[in-house]
Amino acid sequence: MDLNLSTNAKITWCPGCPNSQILVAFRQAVTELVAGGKLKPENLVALSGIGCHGKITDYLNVNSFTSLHGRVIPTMTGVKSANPSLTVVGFSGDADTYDEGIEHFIHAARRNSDINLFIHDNQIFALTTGQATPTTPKGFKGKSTPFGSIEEPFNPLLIMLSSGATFVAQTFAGDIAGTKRIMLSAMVHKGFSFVSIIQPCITFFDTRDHYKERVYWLDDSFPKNDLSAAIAKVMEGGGKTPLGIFYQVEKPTFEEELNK
Amino acid sequence: MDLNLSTNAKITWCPGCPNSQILVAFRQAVTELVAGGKLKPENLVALSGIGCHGKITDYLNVNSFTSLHGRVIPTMTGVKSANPSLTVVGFSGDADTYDEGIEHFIHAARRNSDINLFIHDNQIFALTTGQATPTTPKGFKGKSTPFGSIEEPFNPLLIMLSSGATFVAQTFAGDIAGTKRIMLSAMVHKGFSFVSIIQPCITFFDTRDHYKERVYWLDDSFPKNDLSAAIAKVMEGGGKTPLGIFYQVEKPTFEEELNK
Amino acid sequence: MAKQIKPIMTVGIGGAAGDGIREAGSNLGILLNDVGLKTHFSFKYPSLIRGGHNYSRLSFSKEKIFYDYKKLDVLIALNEESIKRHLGELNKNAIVFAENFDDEDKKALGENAISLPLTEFITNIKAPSITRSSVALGALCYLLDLPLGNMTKIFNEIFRAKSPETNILLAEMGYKHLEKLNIKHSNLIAHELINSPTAEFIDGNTAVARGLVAAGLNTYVSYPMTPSSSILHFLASQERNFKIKVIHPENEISSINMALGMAYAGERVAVGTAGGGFALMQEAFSLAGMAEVPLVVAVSQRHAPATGVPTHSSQSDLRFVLHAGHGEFPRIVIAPGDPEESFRAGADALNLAWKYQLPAIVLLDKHVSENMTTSTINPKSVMIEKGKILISVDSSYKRYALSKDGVSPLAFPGTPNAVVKFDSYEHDEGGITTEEIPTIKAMQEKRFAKYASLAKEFKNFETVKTYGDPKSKNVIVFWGSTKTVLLEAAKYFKKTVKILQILWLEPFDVASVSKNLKGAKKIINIESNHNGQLAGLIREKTGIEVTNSILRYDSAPFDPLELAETLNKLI
Amino acid sequence: MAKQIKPIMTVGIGGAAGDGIREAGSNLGILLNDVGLKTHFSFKYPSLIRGGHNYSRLSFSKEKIFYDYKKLDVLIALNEESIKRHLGELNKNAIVFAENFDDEDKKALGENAISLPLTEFITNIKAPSITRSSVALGALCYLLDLPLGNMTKIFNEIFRAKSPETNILLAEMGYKHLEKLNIKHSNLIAHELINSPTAEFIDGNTAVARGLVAAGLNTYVSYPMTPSSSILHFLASQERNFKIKVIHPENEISSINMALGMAYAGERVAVGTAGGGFALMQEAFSLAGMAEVPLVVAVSQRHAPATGVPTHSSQSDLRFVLHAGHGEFPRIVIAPGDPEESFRAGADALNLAWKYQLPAIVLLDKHVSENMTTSTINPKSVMIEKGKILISVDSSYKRYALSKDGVSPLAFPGTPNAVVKFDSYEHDEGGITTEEIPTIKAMQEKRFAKYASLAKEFKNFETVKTYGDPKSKNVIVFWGSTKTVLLEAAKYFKKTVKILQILWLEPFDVASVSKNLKGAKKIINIESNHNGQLAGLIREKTGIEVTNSILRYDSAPFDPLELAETLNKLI
Ligand SMILES: Cc1ncc(C[n+]2csc(CCOP(=O)(O)OP(=O)(O)O)c2C)c(N)n1
Ligand SMILES: Cc1ncc(C[n+]2csc(CCOP(=O)(O)OP(=O)(O)O)c2C)c(N)n1
Ligand code: SF4
Ligand code: SF4
Ligand SMILES: [Mg+2]
Ligand SMILES: [Mg+2]
Repeated sequence: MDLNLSTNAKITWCPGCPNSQILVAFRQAVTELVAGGKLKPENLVALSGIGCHGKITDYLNVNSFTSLHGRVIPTMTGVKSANPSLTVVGFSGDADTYDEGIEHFIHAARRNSDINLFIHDNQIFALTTGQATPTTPKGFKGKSTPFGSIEEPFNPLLIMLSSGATFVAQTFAGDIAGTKRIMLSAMVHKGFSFVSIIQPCITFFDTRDHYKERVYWLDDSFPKNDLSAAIAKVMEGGGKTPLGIFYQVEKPTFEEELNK
Repeated sequence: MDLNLSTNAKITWCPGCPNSQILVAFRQAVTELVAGGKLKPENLVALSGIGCHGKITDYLNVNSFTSLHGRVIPTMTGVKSANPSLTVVGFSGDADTYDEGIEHFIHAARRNSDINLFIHDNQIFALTTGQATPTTPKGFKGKSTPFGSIEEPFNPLLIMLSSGATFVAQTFAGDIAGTKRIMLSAMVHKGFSFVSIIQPCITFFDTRDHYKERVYWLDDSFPKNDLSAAIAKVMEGGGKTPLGIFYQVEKPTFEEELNK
Repeated sequence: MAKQIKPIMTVGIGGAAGDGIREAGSNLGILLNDVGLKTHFSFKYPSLIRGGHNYSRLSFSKEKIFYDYKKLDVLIALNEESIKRHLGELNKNAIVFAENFDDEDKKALGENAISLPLTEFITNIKAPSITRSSVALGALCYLLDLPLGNMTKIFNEIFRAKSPETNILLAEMGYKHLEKLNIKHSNLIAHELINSPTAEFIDGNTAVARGLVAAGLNTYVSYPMTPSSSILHFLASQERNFKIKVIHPENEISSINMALGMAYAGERVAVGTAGGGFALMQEAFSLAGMAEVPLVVAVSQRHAPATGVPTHSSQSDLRFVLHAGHGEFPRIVIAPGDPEESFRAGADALNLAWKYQLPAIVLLDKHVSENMTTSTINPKSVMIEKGKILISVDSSYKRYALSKDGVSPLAFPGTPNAVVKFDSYEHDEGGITTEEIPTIKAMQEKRFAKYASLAKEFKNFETVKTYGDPKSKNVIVFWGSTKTVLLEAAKYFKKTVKILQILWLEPFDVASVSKNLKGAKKIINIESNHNGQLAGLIREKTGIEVTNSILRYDSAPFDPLELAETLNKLI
Repeated sequence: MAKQIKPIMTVGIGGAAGDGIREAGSNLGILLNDVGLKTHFSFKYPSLIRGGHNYSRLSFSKEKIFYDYKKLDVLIALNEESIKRHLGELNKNAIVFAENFDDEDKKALGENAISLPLTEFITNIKAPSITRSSVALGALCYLLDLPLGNMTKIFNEIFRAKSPETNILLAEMGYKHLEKLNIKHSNLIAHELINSPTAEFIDGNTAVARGLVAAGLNTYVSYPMTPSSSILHFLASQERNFKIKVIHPENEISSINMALGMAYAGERVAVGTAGGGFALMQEAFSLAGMAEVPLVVAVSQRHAPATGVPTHSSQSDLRFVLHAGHGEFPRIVIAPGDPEESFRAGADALNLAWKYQLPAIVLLDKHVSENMTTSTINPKSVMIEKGKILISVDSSYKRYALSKDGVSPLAFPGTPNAVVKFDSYEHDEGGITTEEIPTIKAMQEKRFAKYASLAKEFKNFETVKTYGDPKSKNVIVFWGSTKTVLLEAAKYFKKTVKILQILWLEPFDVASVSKNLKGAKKIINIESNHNGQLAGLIREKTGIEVTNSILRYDSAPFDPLELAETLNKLI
């Protein structure tokens, strides 16, 4: 089979933007799934929110639904519950999901909707030219906070673990192989899969060096089915940023229960 | 001073509804604060969402803003940031805050807005005659789930602890003295105070006996400033329901930072 | 009009919330249908769960009855307040059932005050307080000569799951109590049992839901909000029966966005809410327009703005739905006036949404949604219009292929070779985001071409309806639930009039409306809103100005006799 | 019209996003203002952060210039694509600055192709790529005989925080480079330095923000959305200067509900967004109507529906804002056409919102919001209208006390003795929820009484404006940003016309509009939307039908010369 995952759309991310690495990792993951007979290309649906991240649907020659800012998650659940044989992947941003539509984030996790949510977390509103999001460090000087943001960031991994997500992972856009691996695991997982992708915005908040020094992969012995261990891990201080799968368990999915 | 906290509005809760106990507890708390010189009555603002809980503003002869379904929290933050000398209390329901407007719940906690949120958690949409909410047990047969609800409930206390709330407590409407005590602590606390009030709906989901047997108060030795301990406590299984203050710490508030 | 009116009787049932007042009324309506009487039933209630004043009112007759009357022939008062409230509304010889009457009431009512030992009966058999109404219904059967056996049948039907025996027993006790007293009403309407009635006693919400199901609904998504909630409750209860899915998500924004995802994946979906919930759906409604997603939204109006009066009615959201969603895009807005039209509107909206790949609104209000009336609903009359669906394609498939009628063939994800791209940005034929001016223009025109296609369909639908004398120079114009009260009022008109109902508010059938209004000497517009929104719309679209507007914006319903009086003065 | 037009020059600056194209344009505009020239500046850009084609265009003259022209006298091309795109738009003798020209370009341009060694200059002093435009601006100063010293002053001003030296140095290098080549433009416009210019070069968003501040704004709340974001950015940057608070919450729903809480507690607040963000604010907007909360919403339109084309303009949300929010309630909608009107609209909206305790919308679009023009803004001309505020009350205070003008005295929480109750339910005078019919009616009428009061104010405001010949039987009617391009086009009209601008869309000044349209032989309506929304509104309100509508719905701006040509044919 000749799998063409590219469209004619011109890529309009800033040259060097790690979003391109996410795109590459995803294409590789899909290629691998298709080659392995685990996925028919027509059964893949890619959705996105609005932001730099959201441009990705234009660059993927697969079924797609470019949704509204903050609303990709319910749209994904809609797709999956209408046709459970589809593999539903959503790309979203930190403003998109942690600000505008965070209600859906919590509830999709709670109901264990069988969808895969990949957050391009650049700790910034990028497409609107640089304002602080819920993951931006306090004190950040952006367009809407020129004297420094006054809000503490939160920890989306912890929020997910508290909300019932059955797959919680983190990866770093710069590590294409690692990102591909996590994406694969997420897509194969039955239930709500949350992947936080650390994606430095090289234009408005360039954290490439910061993270390159700090990220590390969980080692294989990390217990994936222990909620308390996962919570402790994601709350761990010490200036390091763990990557890998923090938590993965099986529970009945929303769509299974709905279509029962 | 002659403190009249009642209006002429006729109380239209079902006879025996524990909402009345919450009303009594709150009036007692306010009376105590005013008597103790800690609050001028004109500086108190009560807000509410829409639901049975939301009728409370009509019954309180204090400044009030009956807001929209799910939107009481941002309105509260607005009031407080405009005039930080006001004491801002919001009454909301489990559908109101955990469903419709949960985005504000998370973000008010994250930004440590100096407001007091009292949730009348009856595990039901009461005013709309009985549908499952995010705290209703899976399998519940309500008007929108006559064959049993298919979603797992979540734990609002855990969500709050994960979101940055600086005061997290739970009480039981049937225990008026205990509720009053918690309300007092919450209102005196500087920062975002979350109080989950277990309030059985005697008409659509009567859990009075269930809880009467299961609730217990945390003992005085429980450490209030230990986030991990608080998380462990609210995640504790065993069929018992702890009441009391799980967590309380001081952090700069949103309104302090904003008006700096 | 002004012809001989057949006898009409009216029964009122009052009590507190929690007394089962609505159920008593609707059970009576079913019974009346069983004996071939036509009924109109309205239900008034405050926004609370226990206490307050709930009030069911049914008028019935041998001929079609469009609306219920204020003046009562029978009052069933399940609490003291109900007597006081309605004492002034009794016709001559009206009978009042209650547990107790105070001296004042007794004096006023004389022997028409009939005490029913409700509490005694239910205490005897340890039944809950809510069953008191069954005693009264039993007594009513004797009073009005209605077959008690059918009441039993109805209880068996309705309480199937929850043991009907108690209610049946209590109805018998009520019946026998009256039999012993040997009291019959003096104005009985003759009737006879019908074996299998073709008509049914139904409300607008149930009818619209059944219309959707008849047109192939797969999934209904809704967050509860009065007065739309009974669509949700009815469809949820029938999930297995109709083989549909019903979802109640975290809020309205989630509801409509889920629905868009479902339609994308091939399901026929509808969402339902009230004005305030629809306010939250505006952005996604606009997305349905841009991405050309087939979607039905049932919007039931209540007194607004904001939370308003949740259980009172209004027609104040006409302009709001006509212009809902930012930007411009074609939509359909149909406003039925009664359950039969609601059924039709539900079915047509879903079919047209799919035929034209656009959002369609069924605009209801508290009255259409909740009033019940004897209606004929025929699901078999509905054909499912699937629209331009492709089940196999090659890889050149383009979701937004330009086409003269504005409708591009639609494939669903999962179709081999197809790459189906929906986009909330302006896009090219393939569904890829564009900022190219000619493409933007072409896409805007493609979407609006649907209106031209729809205009050709006007003749296939009742975009407008007329009643009365088609040649009259006096025209009354209205939309929505005004239908019922107006057609009842029309029985009392002194002059002939033409009555024009506008069912399709968008697209607006300018030609038909103009034709019906042109040459009129007087045009009287009736609406339950403050601004006379239909009058404005008519003027915008046709240039014709109405002569008078009768506007009611206090959230109370019109009364047929009062309305007739007002109109008789104006015409 | 058709009088002698003073010479006009046009400069285009093209490059990629990230090249500082907008800033180069606005700096040039400030410089031109310093030498007493009037300028209009527009900026086109795609929705991306780096790359793509960004394009600034400025036309300037000694007399008022309303819009910029397609044909260029100077093109500054910071990349190859910019030459190719605009080569066909050059006037005779136009000069093109670029780093390199390919053979084709050279052939086409001859000696008018001027190479600037941009990369060499910036590399020499290790400056970042974005500073290349400063070299070009310096060269332009020489070419157009503009004072380099003022450019330096502007750089000092703008880059105060970020060391302006680099840009100043590069401008000098560019200037000297041209000086060496000794090239002056052949069509120079005479000008002279003004010491302290009273006019300023400003965009509509900044102007509306300053209008709000002039009228006493305390807090601005907004979630970013193009094309409204620069209000947020500007006000955030001036937070300390203006002593205001600026909040960027989690989403639009939070923004507006926060704002309602602030107004309740006594702060003068505004929120800002685009059509799609306003779609999310509908429910709370309705609450502002019900609870009578003073609130300003700045809505800047962009191509829609849905996400649309974020950086392209549109006038498609007129009806959407007129009917925003479920239910009926009074509101004010003002649509300014340029920065001066935007300033006024911001100030008036905030004052009127407080005077009448209602929501007021300033309706902008991408052009009004972002185009810059030489304007006169006088904050001192604005008086703060506080409204009926009580600072001391007794305990009988009732928040919704009935009053003839519809406006109840307002106390804030914190006032001793006052119990201030706002309610989203229908309520009584004290702000307690009601379901009583007479109270509901009285409250609806109280709220709508504000329209009667406002109608008496029409004479104090420019609800409509006219231009051209007041007696002409040819009338052109428009609203919003069409003003600028139309008034520029009017310089080329062959016949006299009357031009009618409708600034207040709600309440609609029926008498003034009718008076201005009555007796017209021809009425031509111009809008940037598909449906001709203003035409519909005029017909609804006045019964008058426009003769023609010139509608543009492809998201591109009108061009003054093309528009003049079209209109000359029609008139
Ligand atoms: C309802 C709505 N509000 C605001 C916007 C404007 N907007 C476009 S992208 C964006 C945020 C982008 O941030 P994020 O989601 O983190 O994506 P990124 O650009 O960083 O990838 C916003 C606010 C919008 N399109 N819709
Ligand atoms: C936007 C919107 N959606 C729906 C409703 C209808 N509604 C009124 S109360 C309510 C839920 C009540 O549940 P909860 O918040 O738990 O309050 P309770 O009645 O249980 O105290 C709903 C959905 C509404 N008023 N507004
Ligand atoms: S602005 Fe940031 S996130 Fe967006 S394309 Fe550029 S580097 Fe990437
Ligand atoms: S329905 Fe439930 S929550 Fe509401 S008043 Fe009755 S008992 Fe209380
Ligand atoms: Mg981001
Ligand atoms: Mg509840």
